[in-house]
Amino acid sequence: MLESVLNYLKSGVTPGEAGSQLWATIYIVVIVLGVSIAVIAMNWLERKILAHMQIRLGPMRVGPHGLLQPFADALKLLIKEDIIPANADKLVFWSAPVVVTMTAFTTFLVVPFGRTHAVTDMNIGVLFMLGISSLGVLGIIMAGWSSNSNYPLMGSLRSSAQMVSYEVAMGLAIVCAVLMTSLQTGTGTLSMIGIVEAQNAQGTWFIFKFFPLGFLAFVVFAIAMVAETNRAPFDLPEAESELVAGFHTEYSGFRWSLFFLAEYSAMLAVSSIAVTLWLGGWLRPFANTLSGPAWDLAFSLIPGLSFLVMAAGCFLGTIRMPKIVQMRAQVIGLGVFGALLGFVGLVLLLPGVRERVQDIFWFVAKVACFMYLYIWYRGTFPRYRFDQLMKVGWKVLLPIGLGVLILTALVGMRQELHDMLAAVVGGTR
Amino acid sequence: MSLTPFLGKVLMVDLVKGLSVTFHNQSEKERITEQYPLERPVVFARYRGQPRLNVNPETGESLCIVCNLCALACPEQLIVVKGERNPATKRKEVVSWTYDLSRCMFCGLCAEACSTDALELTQDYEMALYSREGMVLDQAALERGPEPVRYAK
Amino acid sequence: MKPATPAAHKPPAAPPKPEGPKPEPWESELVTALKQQYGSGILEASRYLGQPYLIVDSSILLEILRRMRHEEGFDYCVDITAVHYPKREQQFDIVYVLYSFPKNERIRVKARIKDGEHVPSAYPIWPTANWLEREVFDMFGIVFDGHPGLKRILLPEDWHGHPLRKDYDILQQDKEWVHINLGIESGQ
Amino acid sequence: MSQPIDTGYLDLDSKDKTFLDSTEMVLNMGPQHPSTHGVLRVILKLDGEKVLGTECVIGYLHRGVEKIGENRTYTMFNPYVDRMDYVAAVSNGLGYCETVEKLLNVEAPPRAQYIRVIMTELCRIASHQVWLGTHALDIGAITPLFYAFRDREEILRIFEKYCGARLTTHAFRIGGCIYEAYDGFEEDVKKYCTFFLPKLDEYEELLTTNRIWVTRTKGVGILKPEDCIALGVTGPVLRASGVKWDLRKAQPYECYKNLDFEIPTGINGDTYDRYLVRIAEMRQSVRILQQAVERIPTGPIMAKVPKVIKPPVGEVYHSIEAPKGELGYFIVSDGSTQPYRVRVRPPSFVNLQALDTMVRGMLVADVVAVIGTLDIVLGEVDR
Repeated sequence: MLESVLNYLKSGVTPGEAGSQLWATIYIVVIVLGVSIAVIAMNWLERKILAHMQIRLGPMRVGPHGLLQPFADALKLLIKEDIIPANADKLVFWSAPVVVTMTAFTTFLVVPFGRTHAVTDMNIGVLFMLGISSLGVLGIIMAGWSSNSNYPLMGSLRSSAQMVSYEVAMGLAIVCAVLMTSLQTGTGTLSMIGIVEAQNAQGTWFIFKFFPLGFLAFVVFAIAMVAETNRAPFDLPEAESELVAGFHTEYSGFRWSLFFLAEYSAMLAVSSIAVTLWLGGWLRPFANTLSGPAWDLAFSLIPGLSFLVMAAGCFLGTIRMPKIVQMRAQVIGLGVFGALLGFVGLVLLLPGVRERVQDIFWFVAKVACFMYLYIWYRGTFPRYRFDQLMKVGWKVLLPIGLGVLILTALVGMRQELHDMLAAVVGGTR
Repeated sequence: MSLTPFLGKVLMVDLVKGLSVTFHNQSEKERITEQYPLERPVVFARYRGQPRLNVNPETGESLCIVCNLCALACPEQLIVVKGERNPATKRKEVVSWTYDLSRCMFCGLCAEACSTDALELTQDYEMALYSREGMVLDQAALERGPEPVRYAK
Repeated sequence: MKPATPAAHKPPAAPPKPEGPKPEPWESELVTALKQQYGSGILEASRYLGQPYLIVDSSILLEILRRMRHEEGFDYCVDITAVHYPKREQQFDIVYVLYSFPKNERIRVKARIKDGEHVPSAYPIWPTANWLEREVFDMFGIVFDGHPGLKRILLPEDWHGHPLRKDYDILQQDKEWVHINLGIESGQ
Repeated sequence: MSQPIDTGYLDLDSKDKTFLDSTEMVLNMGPQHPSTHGVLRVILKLDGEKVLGTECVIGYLHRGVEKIGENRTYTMFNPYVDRMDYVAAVSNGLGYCETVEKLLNVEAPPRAQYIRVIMTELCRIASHQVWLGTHALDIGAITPLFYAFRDREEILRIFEKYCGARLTTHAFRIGGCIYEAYDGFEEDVKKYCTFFLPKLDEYEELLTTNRIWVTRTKGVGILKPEDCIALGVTGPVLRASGVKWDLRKAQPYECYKNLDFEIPTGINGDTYDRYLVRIAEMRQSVRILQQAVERIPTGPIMAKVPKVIKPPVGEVYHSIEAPKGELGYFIVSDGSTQPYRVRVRPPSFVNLQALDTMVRGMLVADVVAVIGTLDIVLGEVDR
């Protein structure tokens, strides 16, 4: 038993490659749990960061600094009355959140959190992710249609039009990245792991490749992905000031929370695509400039150290909390949380663990940056109008995407082109 | 289009400017939330809050002379003062004094009309109650001032 | 000249207070021209505290308003309202407050009408009259002819009576509601 | 001669006349809706997202202020007017007090006039701040709301220090002010001016050049100047259409004639211009405040007014420039202690009427933007 576990851990392949059903199941469970925890953490972070941008404190009462607020909310949502409007199409109404959540989670099947940390290394990984994530729109249309109400209907129609439009620009940007994998190494790949490996082999993240082409493709993708996930400033399907809550107006309680879960996991999923395609996936930063075993060691210590820093922040927080009786429970809670973080940090410093885990850490850190951007946008920007949104999608992003694609192809093939041109010129001479 | 605005548009300077504003405001010293029961707002001297009937601090007698001016001044007619003349002192004394806080809009006209210093709107602002029953204040309650429920352990 | 105020039907037993300013006749080219054209249709042209007002016969009201708008430059209809004098034969004063942007002048045009008498709508002259007239209808029950959609605006459709009439009891509707829904006489 | 403008009636029964005509949708916006600023109900007739027509249903907040006025004495009615436009209560009170003063033929003493002007200008800034925050929120920018309310808090603090209440201030009395400026009033106002200008720049950095804000507001809800006048629209909405008209200049009341300020105007009369005009107005208000604070004279703050106010028989219409437009009071006195008739000419009510003209042919999202830009307060619309 133990031997098989160790064997697998040493093998350095994904469960899919190893053909191990057991490990695939374990991975899936871990990923579902991890994504759920990430969504909960996102919920708390979004409230806190948004509140701080808006010069507020955010949740402060449930747990120290509101740490338990998402759990309190989840509990509230679970015990809320389940309402299905009388005139709704019950079956569709019931299945819509399920569809949305399923698709949002399925995309994580191919996300490579590390060289071996993916459920499977599908050779059409990128296509799979795009395909599945665009199925999510189906659930949204179902939700809007079955609610039998005006606001959800308009929200879902907006949503479908928006997602379909931005998928085009998104696809073009992705093709640029895929094209880059085929250069130099000569073999293009759609596998998520293959793309990161290609970046590793080429010694550069694709965002810096053919500057500014890689960067432009990344920008196109970064804008399209915000639109794709219906987040500000493209959050028209759920624009609360116009459509009350958009497609999930009629939903409440647990069903509503499924939409919430799906939205945030979709954000995580598209951010993962962006990280994989342009930001080198699980690769650590400065892998080519700051190389060598000493640097490797230094970077592998960062995960543990960052947890320790967070723990220190918590302890500092306990000191700065008001020293009164009512806050004692909160102070203790924060202390315990800090201790927990510290413990995790120490575990991550262990030699056996740190090598295996640093891939995941870098990947998650990059995704976290995207999450911060999402929140930051939401805190800053007004919302586009529907026609303007379409205009940005079709008249700005699509031409840029096409241009970048063509230029990338030309720049990538410059050697061949040069040869060809020389041959033609030589032939005529 | 001249170069600078064009560059500004391409480099999204307008958006970056906005982003920097929200980013800078994240700092801790900008936050203005008051955590109410722990931090209490500063209420200034002229604040018009819970009404109070003042008593003479030395003798404990009510300062009210039952002139009924407050009741006449009140736009909502929520003050009812009844008094009768004490034959011994030849002064009018309060028999019943009620103030219906549930209808009060704290305009301060009663306190302005008061010919002594008896009626006053104080700086107490914690007047919320769970039912309307306790909102009609009598003389004793008005002289006592508010007793907000505190949820401390 | 009659004073334009309800004092006409008040008992003259008012205390001998220092008399307030009296309306004084308003002389201007506008008034002369109007008087020439409409003669007795202009019942009164006065100033009170420096504010000029015209009282016109309700039959020529629309004509006067149109003239004010198109010829005299009173292009902005500030307000339309009414005042109820139940003791008078012509129970309602309907008041148009007009302002002229070019002249920076404000005048009031008033007409006296009987209860139940219809008034021509000023909506074709000033679109702003739409809601203002609806409010007057809502509050006083004065019907405006030619209004595009004369219905209640502030009160619900099923409201009884017109609350700004002097004979409207503020408790009337409340009592009725309480009587029907709670089965008691009065909620007060 | 301008064409009569259709101010909005929907024939709701006539939809689905034929089978192919069934593309219209009736959307009921409000009275419970996040961006109708209270309890406004707008019935929209839509073709897809395009607005074919609107009808406003108002009156959900009707409290019968005018009827109350007939049953209260002049002094007693004063606190009630604060509750109409509750984000600019000081302006309401000023308009009412001035009208009764006019009826009594008295004038507030100079010191009172300056205090009143300072308070009203602070109130104008506060009102515009509420407008800015909610308008930005309607268009999707959630953060300016908090910045605006943070800075408004400082004004409310001055209000509370001056008259003891933050929102429904009841700051003035007929004949002047009852509260003498507290110690440090001038310093507080000066401090506020220096504090506020950088904050105003901050709002502008967030919005003025932001491309999303600009595309969302430019060309949206255009009102031509002649339409504005025909519809009786006043205040910043009128000025954004290019009509340079402000009652503070046109018919100066209080001490505005001694103060130097400009009337900002727009060109296109769209939502963006209205935004710019209101921002510029805040700057002008700061300018007025800075001058007024320097010039406050000493002296009494209350004119000689009898204790029981009994204006002579007569009627008077007087209006002031409230933050939202021309706020007029028409008071008829029968010589008793109670007004015979009080009529309020609410700017929000009249401005709201322009909604239909402004949103026809626009999209649903623009309806929200236009309601925001009209800066209505339902307490004043419904009274």
